[in-house]
Amino acid sequence: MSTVSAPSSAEVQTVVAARRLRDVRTVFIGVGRPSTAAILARMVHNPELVLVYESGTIGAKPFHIPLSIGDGELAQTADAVVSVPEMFNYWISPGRIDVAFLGAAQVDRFANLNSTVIGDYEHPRTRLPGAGGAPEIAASCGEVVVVAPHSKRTFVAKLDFLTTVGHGDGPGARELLGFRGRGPTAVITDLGVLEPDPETCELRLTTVHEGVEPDQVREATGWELALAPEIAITPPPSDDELAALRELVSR
Amino acid sequence: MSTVSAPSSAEVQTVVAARRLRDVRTVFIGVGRPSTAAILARMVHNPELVLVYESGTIGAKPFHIPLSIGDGELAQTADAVVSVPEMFNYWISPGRIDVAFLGAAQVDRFANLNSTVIGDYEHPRTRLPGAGGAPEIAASCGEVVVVAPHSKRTFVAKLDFLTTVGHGDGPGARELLGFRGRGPTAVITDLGVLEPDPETCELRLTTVHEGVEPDQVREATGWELALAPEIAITPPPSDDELAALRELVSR
Amino acid sequence: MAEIVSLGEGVAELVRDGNSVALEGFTHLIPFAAGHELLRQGRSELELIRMTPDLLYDQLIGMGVARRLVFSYGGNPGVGSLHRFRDAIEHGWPRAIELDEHSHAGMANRYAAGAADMPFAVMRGYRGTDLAAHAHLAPITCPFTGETLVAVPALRPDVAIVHAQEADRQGNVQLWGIPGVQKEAILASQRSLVTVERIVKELEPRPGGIVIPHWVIDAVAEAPGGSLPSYSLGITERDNEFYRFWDEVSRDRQAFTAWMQEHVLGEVAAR
Amino acid sequence: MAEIVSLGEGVAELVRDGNSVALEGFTHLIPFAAGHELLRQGRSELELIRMTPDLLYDQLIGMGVARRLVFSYGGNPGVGSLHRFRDAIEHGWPRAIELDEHSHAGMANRYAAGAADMPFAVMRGYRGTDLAAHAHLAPITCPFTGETLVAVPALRPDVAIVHAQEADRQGNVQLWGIPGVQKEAILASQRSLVTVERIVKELEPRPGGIVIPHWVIDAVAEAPGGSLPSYSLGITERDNEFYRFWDEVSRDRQAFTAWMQEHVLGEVAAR
Repeated sequence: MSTVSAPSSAEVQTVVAARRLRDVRTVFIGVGRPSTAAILARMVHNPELVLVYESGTIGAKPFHIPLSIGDGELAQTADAVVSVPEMFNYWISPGRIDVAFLGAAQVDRFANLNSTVIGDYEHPRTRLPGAGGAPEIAASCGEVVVVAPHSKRTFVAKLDFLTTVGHGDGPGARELLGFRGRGPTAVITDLGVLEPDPETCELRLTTVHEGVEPDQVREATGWELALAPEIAITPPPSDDELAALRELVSR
Repeated sequence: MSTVSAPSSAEVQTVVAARRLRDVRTVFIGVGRPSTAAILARMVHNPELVLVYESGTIGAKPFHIPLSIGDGELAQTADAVVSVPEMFNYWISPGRIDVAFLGAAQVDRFANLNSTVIGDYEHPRTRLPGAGGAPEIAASCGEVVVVAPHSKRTFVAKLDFLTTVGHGDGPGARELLGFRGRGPTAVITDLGVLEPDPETCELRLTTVHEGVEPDQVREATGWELALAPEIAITPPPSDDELAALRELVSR
Repeated sequence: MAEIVSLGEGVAELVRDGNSVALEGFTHLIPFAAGHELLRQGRSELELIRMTPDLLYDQLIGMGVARRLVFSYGGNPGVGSLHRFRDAIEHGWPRAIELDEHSHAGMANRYAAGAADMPFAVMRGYRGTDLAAHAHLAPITCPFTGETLVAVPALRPDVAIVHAQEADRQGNVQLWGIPGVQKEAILASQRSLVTVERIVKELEPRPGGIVIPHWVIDAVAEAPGGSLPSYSLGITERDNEFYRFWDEVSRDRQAFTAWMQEHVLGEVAAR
Repeated sequence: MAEIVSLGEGVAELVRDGNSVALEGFTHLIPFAAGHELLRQGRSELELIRMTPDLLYDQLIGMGVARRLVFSYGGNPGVGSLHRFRDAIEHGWPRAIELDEHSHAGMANRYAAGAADMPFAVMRGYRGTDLAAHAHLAPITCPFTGETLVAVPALRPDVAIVHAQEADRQGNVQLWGIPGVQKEAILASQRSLVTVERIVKELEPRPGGIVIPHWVIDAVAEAPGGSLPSYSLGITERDNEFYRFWDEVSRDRQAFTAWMQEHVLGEVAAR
């Protein structure tokens, strides 16, 4: 009998992302929800999980959720701290990291990502931060998990700018580009989970969070979202997961 | 009135090499006599001299003469210790070091050096240690000072193997190869000092140590050694220099 | 031969109008005090180079001193947009700026090539992206395997400015914690200025300490708290509240300008 | 996922006949104990890779286990020749060995390219030398400036073996002092074995400390004194006398063989 209040959709999203790290050795994370999910995974599922931030901290064990990827606690608790050139050349590019968590402002049906501009590059309607480490991270890490809020603004039929290649234009695209990793294996949103169809590489809805209807997800998606033959329902956050997450956020 | 016994020719050679570092900021040194000379220079002429060893130690302040270029004392007293790739890529190749002291088994009239083989490469009469860092050091450092014992075995008309380019085949050779530094500016031997003729780049005898006749040097050289218009005589080691050197060697 | 100078002297001697200037520090050790001094001394027409523009470059861009920006990620980390950076690109306010945009891996390799005084670096990257059409790149083929890789041109700023925890009286600098690309920025640049929290008699070797010898640095200036609202590990703490506060104050052109006038040009430290 | 093993197990599991093996350590931290274990386990037909062959490779070469040597400087540092190395090259005793000879800068860049999993590295070097005709090189042109530089192929050994001061029980390794190319050797290799002076509960961060995380290492074996007559800074001292002694004992084939039989194959530590 739960004494914990019902989880928010953001909490569910974070818990689902954390579960994805159960059997993973190393995870590369940016700031925000991915970082929270990875710390939660260390607390609940996988205490040996190695957190790698692009600031150069390898094996960071933050007690608090860092605001930036370079907070002091990350360096102080890391197994090793390396320079940015070393991080990219010796650690990311050779494919040493199992899973990368990435966010994006736009995601297309092949899980390609835009974090550069909305509108035209030369005369953008909205200038976004830019690539950061994402293009090479997505090309090199074992797999990519995208974490994004579900709306038509984010899940678009056509990206305004292709910052980071997911599955390109479909089957064989990554191989043709000489990429190392498997690319995006899941897009975790506040409504459910999209995963690439093994044949077409196109994202399809495989899981909805509790209380979410598949049609609701399709309406929040800017293209005709395919559905998996069977759509699972996310097992709701356990009391342990939720308590740990809330305790973490409150630190 | 000196109470110190007369210097040996090896001691004179070391003292002359040390003097060369009077107004120098940074010196790159291999083991053996160059190392002794550089430590002596720090003791007597230039306490601020920065010693750089290819083992990665920058600003080492050894109290003892190290046997190897990687003795513990070098790391313990250095301002910074870097990896070997960093040493070559960030420090040597960009030409950050003023003077490099190099030795060699063979030296030719253009101060090109052989430290690879005597005889044929595939079937050598004597296999020498090989290049080590010398080719890139000689190409990149501000200038090169060669320290070698004077004999026909060492000063040869033709190298058996060109390990390290000094002045190549004469004027313009270094520029053509795109080299950064000025190349060899002196060859300090136990008999005297050879310096390249500014016009032809060919080594000529510019200085003899006290008690040495120019003809004696020519006889110990495997080619028709040119003489400078005026040949200086090495000012003998001062009591201070000699005392410091002997004290250093006895540590 | 690092000279120990005041911050004002260091900036006056080393940075000229029109220079390309890299103020580096990856989240950690961002040289805010030196950047503010650039503003107070009225430097203009700068090419600003930095992997992660952050608040400092938002301020410099908003004050109109940048003609060009070389970068790979222009956000307020963990908070959101850099509003002055956006306003300059979206609306040309207070002026339009030219962009030279890369990925982090590209920028890091460009600095590393500069530090090695090589004309370019080779990497795997950019492939398949729209960024490849905007960044200055060239394909390059491995002579042994035939694989096609990407060449990026070296960065060679006129001036590097970085912040570190401490220097000794000779100007040897030690920093620890996240090292970013500071060493590369100094080695890649024609001239360099390092601001430090403190000048000490002798550097005490630290775990994670990186020492940059005095003879590759032009000037060292003491600037306690000089990386705030970023931080200097072990000495100051990151002012996360200021990063959130900046999101508000920087949204509005007038509020921004007033804040800069009062807190930076009025020579009061940013805080 | 480093497994904590005995030295015998580590060598047995990771090194196979015919492998390319890099036992690295630049003067400091040379893995003598592991090299001797290779001999005791009778490994043969190895490609031995090492910037500075030193006494350990003199011993391995003299015992005939090397079919090929990849190197840049084969001397007894500060003492003179490596007599077994010379005898193998000059007289083919006990067998002829193939050479892949480079400069230090070349070898360092080859390891760095291997660690980055790039097929080659670009450098300035070898130009005008006879070495250029023997080393495996290729010209490469900068696509931006037109300058011709040199490409060297990446080193990708089957196995790297290095020595370090300490590891924790998970197999995270820390070394300090001269770092050489140890990190690069591990990252460039398919498999890796690290011998350490001691296994500790927790690594205490040290000035100059380099930590190599357990998940890029295959096996860690405790081998106290395992770098002697080289040294492990802060724990053992370089046995300079042994380096001089080796100059004598290694001059003569029989004296060498007898010494190896007694001190290495007889399983007594090398001093």
